[in-house]
Amino acid sequence: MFRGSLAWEGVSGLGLRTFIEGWPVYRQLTGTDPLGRGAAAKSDGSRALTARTEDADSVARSVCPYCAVGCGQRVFVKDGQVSQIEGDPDSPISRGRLCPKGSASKSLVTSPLRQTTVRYRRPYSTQWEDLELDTALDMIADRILAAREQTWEDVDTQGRPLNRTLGISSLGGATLDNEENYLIKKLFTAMGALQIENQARI
Amino acid sequence: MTPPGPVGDRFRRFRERLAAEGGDQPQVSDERPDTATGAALASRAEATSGGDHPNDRGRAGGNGVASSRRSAGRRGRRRGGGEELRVPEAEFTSYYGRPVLKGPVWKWDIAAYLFTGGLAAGSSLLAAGGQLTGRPALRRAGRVTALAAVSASAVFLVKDLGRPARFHHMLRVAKLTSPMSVGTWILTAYGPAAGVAAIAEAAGVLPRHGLLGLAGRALPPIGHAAGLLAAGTAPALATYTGVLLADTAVPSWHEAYPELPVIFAGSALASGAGVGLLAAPPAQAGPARRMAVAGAALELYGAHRVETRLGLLSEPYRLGRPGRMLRAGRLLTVGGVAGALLGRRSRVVGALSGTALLAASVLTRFGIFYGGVASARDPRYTVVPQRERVDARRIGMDLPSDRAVPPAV
Amino acid sequence: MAEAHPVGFQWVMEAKRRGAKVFHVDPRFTRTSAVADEYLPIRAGTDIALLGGVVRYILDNELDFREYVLSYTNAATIVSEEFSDTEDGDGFFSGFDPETGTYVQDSWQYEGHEDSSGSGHTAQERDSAAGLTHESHGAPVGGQTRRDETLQHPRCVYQILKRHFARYTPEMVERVCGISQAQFLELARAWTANSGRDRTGMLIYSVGWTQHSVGVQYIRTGAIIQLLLGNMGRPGGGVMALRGHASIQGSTDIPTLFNLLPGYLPMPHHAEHPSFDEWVDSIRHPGQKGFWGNARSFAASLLKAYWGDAATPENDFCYGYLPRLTGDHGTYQQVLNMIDGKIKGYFLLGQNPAVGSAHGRAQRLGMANLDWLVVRDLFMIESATFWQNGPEVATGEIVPEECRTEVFFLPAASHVEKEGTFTQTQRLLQWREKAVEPPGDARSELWFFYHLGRKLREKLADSTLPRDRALLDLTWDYPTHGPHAEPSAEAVLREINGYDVATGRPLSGFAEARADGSTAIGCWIYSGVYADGVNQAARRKSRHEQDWVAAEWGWAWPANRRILYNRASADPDGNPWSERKRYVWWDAEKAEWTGYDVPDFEKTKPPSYRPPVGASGPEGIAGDDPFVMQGDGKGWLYAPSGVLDGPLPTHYEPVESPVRNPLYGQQANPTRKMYAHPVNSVNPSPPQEHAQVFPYVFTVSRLTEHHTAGAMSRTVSPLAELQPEMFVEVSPALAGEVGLTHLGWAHLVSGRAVIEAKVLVTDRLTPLRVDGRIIHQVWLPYHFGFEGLVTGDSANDLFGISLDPNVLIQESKVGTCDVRPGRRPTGPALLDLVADYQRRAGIVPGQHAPAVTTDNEGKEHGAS
Amino acid sequence: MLPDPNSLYGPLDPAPDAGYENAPPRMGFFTDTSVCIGCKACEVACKEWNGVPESGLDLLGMSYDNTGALTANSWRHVAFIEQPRPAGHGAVPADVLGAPVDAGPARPVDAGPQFLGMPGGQPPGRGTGVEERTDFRWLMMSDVCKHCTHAACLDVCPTGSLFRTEFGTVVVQEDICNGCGYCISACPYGVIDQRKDDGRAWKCTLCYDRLGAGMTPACAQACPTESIQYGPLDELRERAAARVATLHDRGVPEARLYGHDPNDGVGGDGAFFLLLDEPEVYGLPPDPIVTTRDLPKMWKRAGLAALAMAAATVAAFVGGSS
Repeated sequence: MFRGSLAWEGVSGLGLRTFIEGWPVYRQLTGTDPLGRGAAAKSDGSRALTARTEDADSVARSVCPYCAVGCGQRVFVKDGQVSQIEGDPDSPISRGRLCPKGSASKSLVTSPLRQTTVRYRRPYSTQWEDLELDTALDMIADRILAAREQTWEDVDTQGRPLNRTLGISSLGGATLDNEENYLIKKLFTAMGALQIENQARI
Repeated sequence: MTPPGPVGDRFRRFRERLAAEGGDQPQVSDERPDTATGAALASRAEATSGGDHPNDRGRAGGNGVASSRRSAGRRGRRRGGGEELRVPEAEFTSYYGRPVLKGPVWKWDIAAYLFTGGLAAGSSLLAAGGQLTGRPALRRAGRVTALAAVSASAVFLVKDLGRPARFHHMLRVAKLTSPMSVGTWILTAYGPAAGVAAIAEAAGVLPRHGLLGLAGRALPPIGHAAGLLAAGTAPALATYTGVLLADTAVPSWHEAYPELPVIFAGSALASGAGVGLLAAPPAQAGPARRMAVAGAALELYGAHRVETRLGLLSEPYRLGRPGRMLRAGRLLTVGGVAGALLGRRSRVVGALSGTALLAASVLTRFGIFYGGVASARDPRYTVVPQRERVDARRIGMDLPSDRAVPPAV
Repeated sequence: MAEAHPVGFQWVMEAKRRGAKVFHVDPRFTRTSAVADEYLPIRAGTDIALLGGVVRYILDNELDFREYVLSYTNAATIVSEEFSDTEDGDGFFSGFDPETGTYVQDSWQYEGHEDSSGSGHTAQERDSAAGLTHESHGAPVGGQTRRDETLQHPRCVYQILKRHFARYTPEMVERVCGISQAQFLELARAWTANSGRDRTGMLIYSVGWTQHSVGVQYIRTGAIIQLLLGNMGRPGGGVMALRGHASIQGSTDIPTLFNLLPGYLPMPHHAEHPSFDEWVDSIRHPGQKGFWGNARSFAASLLKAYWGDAATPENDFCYGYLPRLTGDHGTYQQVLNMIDGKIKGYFLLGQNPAVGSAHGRAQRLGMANLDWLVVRDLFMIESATFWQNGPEVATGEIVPEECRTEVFFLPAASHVEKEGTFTQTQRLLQWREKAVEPPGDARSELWFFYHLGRKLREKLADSTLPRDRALLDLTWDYPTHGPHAEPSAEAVLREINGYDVATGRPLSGFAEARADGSTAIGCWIYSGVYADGVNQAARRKSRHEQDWVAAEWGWAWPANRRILYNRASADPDGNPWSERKRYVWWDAEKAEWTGYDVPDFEKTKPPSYRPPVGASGPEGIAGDDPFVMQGDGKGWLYAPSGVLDGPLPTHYEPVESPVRNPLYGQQANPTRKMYAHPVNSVNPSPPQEHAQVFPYVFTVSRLTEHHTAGAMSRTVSPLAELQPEMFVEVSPALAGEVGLTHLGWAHLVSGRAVIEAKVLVTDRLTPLRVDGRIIHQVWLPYHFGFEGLVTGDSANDLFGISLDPNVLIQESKVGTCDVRPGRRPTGPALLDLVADYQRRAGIVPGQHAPAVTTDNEGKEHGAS
Repeated sequence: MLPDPNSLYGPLDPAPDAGYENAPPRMGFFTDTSVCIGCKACEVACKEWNGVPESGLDLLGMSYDNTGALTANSWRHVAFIEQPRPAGHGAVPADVLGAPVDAGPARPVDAGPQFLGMPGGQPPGRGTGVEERTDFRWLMMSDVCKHCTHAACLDVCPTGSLFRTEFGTVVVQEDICNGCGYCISACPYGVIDQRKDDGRAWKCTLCYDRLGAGMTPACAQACPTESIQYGPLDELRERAAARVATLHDRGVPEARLYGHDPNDGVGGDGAFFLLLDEPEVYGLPPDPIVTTRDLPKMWKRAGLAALAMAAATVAAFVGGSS
């Protein structure tokens, strides 16, 4: 019985003395905590407890992805996984605070519902299929070229240049980085795709 | 008891139960075309509370906005006769009628343990008496019952744990502030003793010679000592459970702390006596009968006290299932004692009386147990007495009640 | 604000602790109302009436900050005598053209500039959402204007304003908005009391304000008040837009919008901008004052950044490569075109229009009629699964076996799995460090578009077609790194910042931009973010180690200024208005502007500077003209051009309203963008018949616990459980009237859709007395859809498509509906119910009600 | 036997009493509900840090409270109470509301509480004569384990799983708890709870692991408006008293503290509150008393009962004729 109890505390059979001394009742009787309320009752698990932010491998300084307040976040990483995301106390905007959404950022990026593979639905199909990422990229490029081919407008009725396709549309969210938006706009503009829109219109 | 599942489920069921049992209260339903806010309806039904109180009436409903509100309730008469008891109108506020406290998560097996623990204690006392006064039938029945009862107790206790495999963690500490810890150590002392005493009863069936014969000869004195040890710890075993229940925030348990040990002591004695009456021939059963009388007296006195002394907090012991259990227990106790005294010549009557006493003990324990559970589940029993205390203190200190509206500045 | 921007709200609470008084105006009592000093329930869509009442209160009582108003605004400027106001036109300004439903703005101009303004017929400006272009560079206006410093001239802006808002009395505010006069006056008094040298007041709106058919004018009204009270360009003042997405400001600065190029340069129009010079001149308006005079440098540098060596002064920097607008190519026009089969492919990049855009059914039907659809998101969103799980599948309108749209779902990298900058709501760029690699096939948009471009260029490498030159000549050589060949976001940011073409040296700011092709700048307003080769947006000097302006945290455009037009924080002589409100001031000894912030003014131009006659561009800005991007250097109380629906805000009823406009014969914004498409419809409003078929007003907004269309919250367990079901909030009175019970079901019907929701009966919603009637409003969260941990019908399905004329943003904050108890029908019966309502309401899909509702149809105020 | 005469009741510094020599100052929470905006960041931040599982996807219809209560799976719980203000409180007679436009700048009559939702002026719409409503307010409070000075849960725990930390907080040690459930019945606030699929008892740890690293508990760190304040309890009590005084000055007489008093029934809470109404409105017990206050008397009664039992047995066997 005692043995089992103490095994939980990580004490193996190192002799009766260790055995007894590891027993909280003994600590109660001999220590400062006769009622077994605190010091005597503290378990090995509690003694070993550390904040997991303390032993993170790295900390990235980031920004909350939800609303536009721009609260600072610290992203703690352990073994290649996000182990904690919390407010950055240095931020003059948020002073380390986060709303429920910002506070849920770790759950967001580690959500089991996240889709991490390419999915493909053929025309008239009733189900999803798998697809290689590179294949998908290739197929999309082909479709873009085809759509341009089909819908390209060189000039208007009066011969003024149009230089565009109205066969391609895009609607972007507003959680994209500026750098991403820059490449999106640059590429679409170069391919003549005009109908590039964003949440900012909505 | 508490159904498993997330709080939402639990709360919804709570609400539905209240609605279903609310008798003449407005039902929460989608069909009801009430112009009052639905929230108020729900809230009203929630605040109505007291699922086991069929006599609720005259409850003031909400008058508008959702959420917390005051509910006034007039407690009606007790069902099933007895003296008329009026509890003053209780007006109180709660958060959507939700309980303030968490109801005990202990299941029926803890109530059963209350009985088996008491039974073990009573039986050990009976056995020791029989042992010391030369009534082998009482001794044997007592020791065997004690072992059986304490074994059952252990099973009940371990089974009720959320992590049964960790039952031995109970022995990490020894805390006087924890009746359960104290009880653990009492059981640790009592259990082996009761076990040895019972095993010693095997001496009679062992061969007279050889190793077993040696054991057979050694056992009676060991059993003797063990039996006395068990009997020595038995009163503690029987009464600590009163503290076990009383040392909680459960209103009707806590406020009954002076009586619970008395009831449990009486109930333990009565159940031990019941074993005696069942097991012993009438000739040897005299002490059992007297134990029955003493036990019944303590039990009935205590139960009467908790049902009447605690004001609003007596209510859970009178209403609903706990009330029915305690009333039935009382009848069986009275019947059992009467049978034991009047039918002292008849083995059959004795046995019936013993059975009645055992059953009474079971009912009393379950009644007390579930009475407390009911008191924890209704915010009324938490809020009203505390609010009265606060108001009384304010009056005593000549402070304005914080219900009164402070003057605008 | 507490509801949708809780962390930003800490500063409101901070102000409150220091004695600020907080007023909250909202159709429903929210978490903000709970801690505000005063809550004013308002009928949705009537904010101009309320704010107009405040303008009138200020002017009637002469409570404006006169010194500020005289010096810094166009209050004294004289307007053309051809101008006539809505007072005289029953809701119309002069110049309305009923044919196109737009204004000819000549008569709105300052006196003497009627013809030279460059502003004429605005129908085309509407289609190109020109209001967004004007967001940063103001509208064309002549630099030299006639003024009356006594403000007594009957045609000076001050007097015009006074006349225009004369009818916005407290009684009228009460009649239109349902706000009691006493509460209104409380607000007006408090607002005007916090004005002057020592005090400021702040106006905060969430961008639901923009989602109205008069959204731009809402904000204009707020700006007028703040200018009159001297609250612009000063600490503790301003009009704060609480934008709703991490980088939605960035998405307009570096736009993925059809009508804009980076830095608010307009996308060229086929007819207006045939040549580079015409395009540039349309931006800089030769002769006009202000910094847009340098537009040629910005434009040339952008094209240089796009097409590198191929872009030369000789070929107009490849201006010819740019695609041209011919009209409205906005997202709603696109969706209607999809339904009509005109669009082949559609990219959705972290956007979920099936839930988040108005008229969800139209969105889903459009997507079901494409050749292909690319969805890039973290989660399997409704816009990727509409063909499988959408409500139209249940009604039989979309049959998976018959839906031809080919769907590619590509998983995206989250914000911790890539690096880059977000631009938050105060124009602050903050760099995010990458924490981990994205899982599986998940990639950043940077990766996707870089490699997509690479593939396209490879496939076209041998092409000789002229149309492929723009792709082949594109500078597309970003360095990559890591296992997935992730392009360098810093390299892109460097290009955005701009560099000297010859040396590659990053520019220190847009002042270095040149029009000769020697500089390349991806987004001129962001120039300086990579000054000195340092990623300024990545600066994270702790707030404890710098002053309260925190200039070394991130980088704000332009030029790291934290408060725009902060020259106005000093008086005309360059001294702080008061010690308390000291911010930027003229240091006479050093002969330069200085202060806590980067001065938004030429550093050494003294307050006493007066431009020589005929000066234009920056040179034309006087030493006391703080609004340096405006064509006259002044804050505009009156907008002679740039705002398409009027030089002054006017209360029009929402497109769908149960109330006849109490102010004018003109019911709704006559210039709003309407689409006559079979899928679209508008519920009837007075003076049309059958308005009573949809008797209730509904409004939608956010819950703290959810985010926009729900893809980032309904999929996240600790958020989903906090608001687990779609619900509708109704007042007890309406619940009684309709027969709704708390936690029971209700369904809401509009001319477009039926949705169902659980009912929360709450006093936080209140019926309002409006123009003698009781108006019931209901409120819905718009976060729910049919995918995720928690699901529900989408509130946005109820809306039709009507747009603000300036920016083509839809009216999706107010509409009319019917509310019925119980669950909605399912399957085809759902369509029958809508059809029945349409029939009863006299709605003919594909037709919309006439825009003009006055008897004279605005004709006598027509173009002159 | 008792380390301190007040070990069971009365003012006490709990950490030294629990055997910590040179304990750091007692740390706690002050939750100021007058600035709570009900955003529930505390609930989420707590779950994220402590890995607390989902607590159910149920629309409860209790205003915006879909959490319901403090449970094993919700260690912070934001309560939402929609209520009319007490009658006559701050409201102005209806005729005043229709006062003429030039009623002057000050509003002496209706200058009710300044900081709440609808203090001074009009209930929504009253000025238009539509409704009969009384004035309205929306209270929010983030509830949490109180970390009582006299923690019944801790004292009744038979395994020593619940223990007092050196910071004076009360923590369940998950490697020890065997799910006996005693603590759950003992808590006068209904805080600690059993996790069904796990069997053990769980509650707020006041982020014991973070405290050890000198960090702020997750909820307090997240709280946007400083409604949840963390710090040395003595400091918090001073701050709270000052805040109440400020609120009283600003015309919020109903502001009061809850759980701050070391002389109350639990010796004062380590996590205490500023409330704007009676405690029971928020689901808090109005005057909790730690059950162990009466424990000596209970043991005495149990001892007497045991003696009576023994005596009765002796009498039963010794006395009598048969």
